[in-house]
Amino acid sequence: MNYNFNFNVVWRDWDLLASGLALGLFLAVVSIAIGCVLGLISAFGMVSRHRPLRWLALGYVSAIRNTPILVLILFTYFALPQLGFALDKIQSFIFTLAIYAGAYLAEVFRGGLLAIPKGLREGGLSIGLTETQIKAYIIVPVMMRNVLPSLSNNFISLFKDTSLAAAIAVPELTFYARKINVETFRVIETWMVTSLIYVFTCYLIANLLRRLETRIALPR
Amino acid sequence: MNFTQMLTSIWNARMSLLAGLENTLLISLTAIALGSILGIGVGLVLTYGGMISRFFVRIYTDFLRGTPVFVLILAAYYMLSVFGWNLSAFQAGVLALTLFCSSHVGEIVRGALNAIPRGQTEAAKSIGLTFSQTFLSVLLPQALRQMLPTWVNTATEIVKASTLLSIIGVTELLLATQQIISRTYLSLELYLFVGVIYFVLNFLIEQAGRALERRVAIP
Amino acid sequence: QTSDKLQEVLERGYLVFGTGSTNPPWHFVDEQNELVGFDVDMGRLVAKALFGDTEAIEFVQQSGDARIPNLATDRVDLTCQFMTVTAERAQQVEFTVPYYREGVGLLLMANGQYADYAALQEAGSDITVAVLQNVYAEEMVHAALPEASVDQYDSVDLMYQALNSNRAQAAATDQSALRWLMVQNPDRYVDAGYGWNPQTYSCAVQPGDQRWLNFVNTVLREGMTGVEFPFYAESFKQWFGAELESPQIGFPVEFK
Amino acid sequence: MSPVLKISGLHKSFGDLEVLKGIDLDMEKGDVVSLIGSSGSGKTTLLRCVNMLEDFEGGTIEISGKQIGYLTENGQRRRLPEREIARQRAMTGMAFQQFNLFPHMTALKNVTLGLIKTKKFSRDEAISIAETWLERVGMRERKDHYPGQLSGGQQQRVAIARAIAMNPELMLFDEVTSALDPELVKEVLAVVRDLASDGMTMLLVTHEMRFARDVSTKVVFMHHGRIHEQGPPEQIFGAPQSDRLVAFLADSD
Amino acid sequence: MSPVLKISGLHKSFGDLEVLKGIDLDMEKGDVVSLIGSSGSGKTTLLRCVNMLEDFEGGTIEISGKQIGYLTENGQRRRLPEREIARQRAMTGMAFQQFNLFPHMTALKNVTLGLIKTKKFSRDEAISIAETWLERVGMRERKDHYPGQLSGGQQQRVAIARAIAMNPELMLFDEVTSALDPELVKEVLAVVRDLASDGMTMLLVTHEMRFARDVSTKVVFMHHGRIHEQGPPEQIFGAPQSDRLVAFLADSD
Ligand SMILES: Nc1ncnc2c1ncn2[C@@H]1O[C@H](COP(=O)(O)OP(=O)(O)OP(=O)(O)O)[C@@H](O)[C@H]1O
Ligand SMILES: Nc1ncnc2c1ncn2[C@@H]1O[C@H](COP(=O)(O)OP(=O)(O)OP(=O)(O)O)[C@@H](O)[C@H]1O
Ligand SMILES: [Mg+2]
Ligand SMILES: [Mg+2]
Repeated sequence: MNYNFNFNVVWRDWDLLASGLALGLFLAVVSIAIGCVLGLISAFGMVSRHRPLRWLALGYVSAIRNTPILVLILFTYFALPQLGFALDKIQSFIFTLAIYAGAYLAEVFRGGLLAIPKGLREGGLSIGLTETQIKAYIIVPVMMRNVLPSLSNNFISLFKDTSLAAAIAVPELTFYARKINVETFRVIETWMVTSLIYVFTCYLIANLLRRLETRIALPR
Repeated sequence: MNFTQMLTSIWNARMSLLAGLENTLLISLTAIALGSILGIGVGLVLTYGGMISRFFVRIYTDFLRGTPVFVLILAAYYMLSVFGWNLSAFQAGVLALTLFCSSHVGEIVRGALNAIPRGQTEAAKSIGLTFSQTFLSVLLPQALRQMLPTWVNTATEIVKASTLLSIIGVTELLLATQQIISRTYLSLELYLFVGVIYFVLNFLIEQAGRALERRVAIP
Repeated sequence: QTSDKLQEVLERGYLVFGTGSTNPPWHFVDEQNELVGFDVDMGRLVAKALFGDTEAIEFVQQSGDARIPNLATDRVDLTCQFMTVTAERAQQVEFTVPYYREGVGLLLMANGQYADYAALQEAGSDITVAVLQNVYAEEMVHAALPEASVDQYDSVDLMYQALNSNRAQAAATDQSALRWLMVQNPDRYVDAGYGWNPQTYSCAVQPGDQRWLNFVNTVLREGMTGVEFPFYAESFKQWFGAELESPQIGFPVEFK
Repeated sequence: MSPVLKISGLHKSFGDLEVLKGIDLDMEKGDVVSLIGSSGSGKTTLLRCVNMLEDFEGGTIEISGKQIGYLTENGQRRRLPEREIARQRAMTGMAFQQFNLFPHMTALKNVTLGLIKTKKFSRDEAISIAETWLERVGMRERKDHYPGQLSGGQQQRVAIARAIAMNPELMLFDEVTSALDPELVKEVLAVVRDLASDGMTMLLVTHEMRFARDVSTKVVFMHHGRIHEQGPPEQIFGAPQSDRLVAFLADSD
Repeated sequence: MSPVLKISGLHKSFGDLEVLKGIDLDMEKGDVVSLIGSSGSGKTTLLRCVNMLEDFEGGTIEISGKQIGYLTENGQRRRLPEREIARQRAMTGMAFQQFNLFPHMTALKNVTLGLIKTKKFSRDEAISIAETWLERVGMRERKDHYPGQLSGGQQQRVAIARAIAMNPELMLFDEVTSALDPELVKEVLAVVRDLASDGMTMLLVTHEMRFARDVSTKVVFMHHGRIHEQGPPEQIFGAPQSDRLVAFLADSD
């Protein structure tokens, strides 16, 4: 191959990449946080005794999970304003990613809920806790511990999905990587650096979750 | 939105759309199948491997999971040719998605295997089964039941990731659609159209997963 | 080893040519499912020069990101994909002689809030301009509209979509594309009537093979000024809607 | 004074299967009633109805004179709101065969949770009550252990402390020893015996006949969803009346 | 003829904790040996070593004259390859406290799996052997049930059939009844008793003293990783020698 590597042109714009990464992380953290809440609600919905609730939750998960996120992003940003629901590009992206995250996490949480012994709920009932209290103090904390390992896959995927924000001109990491690409034509170097940044960040996320996992693991 | 125009343009481009769909199906299904098989191996090493092999396989999964998929695709296409392994765009894309899929399935398998009580392995040992027999007859079928829901998550992700092969010039469904868009400028309409097709694809996978889940449910 | 691309291509019997497939009028797929456009015609011109056959060509449809790596790893012989020539880029690839000079224009909705360039200038920071992610895209827009916000998109259709859904009030785009768009959608868009920011489009080859570069240069130059002028001129008319005057006979126009 | 527990004509079905076919049972303060009977006779279901872990279709259950779970107004019977039932459940304490401790909380927190959330004690009060009861069941030094770090017998003792700390009018025990190794059984039975001698009102399902004989003021033999025979332990074990009970006792040894 | 089981100087540690401190034990064909002893004394570990579910550091175990798990050549001891050990494991059958049936297979398939994979029987032969043994433990009619559809006692009987169908030289039972309700215990003990009267060589850990007394040819009392006392059941239960055993027996009742 007739190619001389030159990483200087990429490092020259490190401040752009850093600000892109920061924005990407911000988008991911906010959307995942909202997505967790949505996912929890829908997971409880999916295992609920009430048929309409169950259908509603199942419908949401199935509709969102099966649609390419790019389509969702474009739809929210370009089509929803025509229906009178206009958000700026960052809000719009967070809105989309949160809804998307909610659908994926709902499935994960549902699995966790199914694995919880029935006895725990009854233990809570027998000391006079209400259903809500049981969910808040017992079911959710125990379930969270069970699903933490499978959450890392999802969190990482969702963080990487922030790269799609570039499609609606949100200047995150991928956006700047493309920008550097078109300016310098150093495509190979740029993507090598960018993917290293992604890998490193994802590794941190995975590691953080594994640490959390051991920290809150139930002692045996 | 302009639906008549959209329908006409879709009809006009039906052949290239069909070819795109065929590519998408071929890419996704191959990558999911090969990736799952490889992923089972990865999960095995992560669960039962020795210190050293586990260390390397952990790096493998964390690296693949962490890299944006389109970078993997670029790498499979270009980096390998540096080492004199000239894959076609299609082959390189499938390779990248297969590896990506294997890293996700590996984690899923690890989780599922960890959840199987140790007594199962011991009982299998005590009737004289070798490790591979134990794995195939006893552990895998049980792991499968727990894996299915998250595995479906991964499978749908692979279908969606197949769109990224357009970067190296594979005309899959999304690129075929974008080609129509660039000609007709019906972007919203056509993105919606292609969204529906992907939805149907993933929905079928989801339903297949659910059906399998019911079939293998332990009474 | 000394590579000799020209010999290699001749022995192979066809040209491997890299370009995109989603940017009319440069390169796109038409109703007959054929790859067409001005870039594509430049490829055919080279094929014709090599083999006397405009069909002796294999297209590699590539995204913008793949332009450089495909050249570097020898997956294409030649790339013509509306590449803006800059000195920085010239460190990566070897550019041929230019085959088009582009300028930027502003596209507005015909029934939109702002009628022309003056109205846009008036609006100051109230407007957002959509632009294709490009070299100095931001500076470029600000050269014309200093206070406007700039949203950069990575594909042309999303840029127009932003305009359609009023996410942006104007789209700054190549005048070639702009003209093409207005021909395709009469009455929908208008030109704000201001052009600036000249840039040159060239094809590119892998660095280091002077003979091959010379060959392509010769073909392109003779397309614009010599025996292949009718081919070039016809293509130009088809995609940009303008008749070219024949090159002046006598003193070579390019050295004027 | 009204009896601590008064069950009248209790009927309960699962789908088509009638599991409780009219149960009447009264317990005064300090009574210790043992429920015995073969598997499937409805003992667990009866306990669960008393703690409103199951809805039931007919009859009433009163605890200290207060009807629980349902309200009968002009002949209309309707289920109380969930919040109200939650409050009523705190009048009875229940210990389960599978302990059902909360795995993510220490022994101490398992006990204080209900005190704080249901009984609205302050954290400090709750801790001091919990420590008293953990002391009583001999688990004070292990209060900061998680259930996973405790043996079965120790877990069951914490579970009992958790129930009793709520100061219930009535304690329900459902085969609290049958998930335990024989050696651990003794620890738990000692605690129950201790509570009995304290005058705690208790209704317990057990398979340990010798224990039932030692500790109860009354033994109730259930069969096919009915109370088949009941009486003081000397009578039930010493002079069983019906053939069924005789057969059951012969089997159970 | 060499003894069915010959354990000599068996040593086993978990990290720093020495759990077996030199065990010697011989069993002839038809012997039924009961291991008793308090929790943590090493009974389970001993059984697991015999079945090579645990590696051990010192001593040898021979089954029918063949050393298992390790090979000693010119004073060098090395572990046999896993494949070889897998074959040796089939010489012993083991029934576990937690049954460990394969939940995704019917009772019949649980039993045939080892016959087909390890013993290389044809499917038909395996099924006929499995049905014979399921018949013996009274589970023939339930052969198409999955473990989740069986009661604990029924599951344990299938587990025993699964082990015995492999035609082992020696059966190992580790507290096979202690996860069961008292009523289910009887079913399982009946099966074990039945096997004993058939002349099956068996080594069993049990907490049921009465049962140990009835069924064993020899009782071994373990304490702190050593065999503390052993002898025929009449001697161990009727005339225990050491204070420890006396105390243990008093406790266990
Ligand atoms: N949730 C349920 N759904 C349907 N049937 C049930 C349910 N719970 C219990 N039953 C049935 O009700 C009957 C009584 O069960 P219950 O658990 O009260 O018996 P028990 O006397 O406690 O028996 P054991 O001694 O085995 O615990 C049984 O036939 C049982 O199968
Ligand atoms: N995997 C292990 N790692 C570390 N220590 C262990 C392990 N398994 C057992 N032990 C320890 O070895 C000792 C003997 O355990 P073992 O299970 O053999 O006892 P046991 O006699 O079977 O007791 P029980 O009657 O309670 O089953 C105990 O102190 C136990 O804590
Ligand atoms: Mg019961
Ligand atoms: Mg043991």
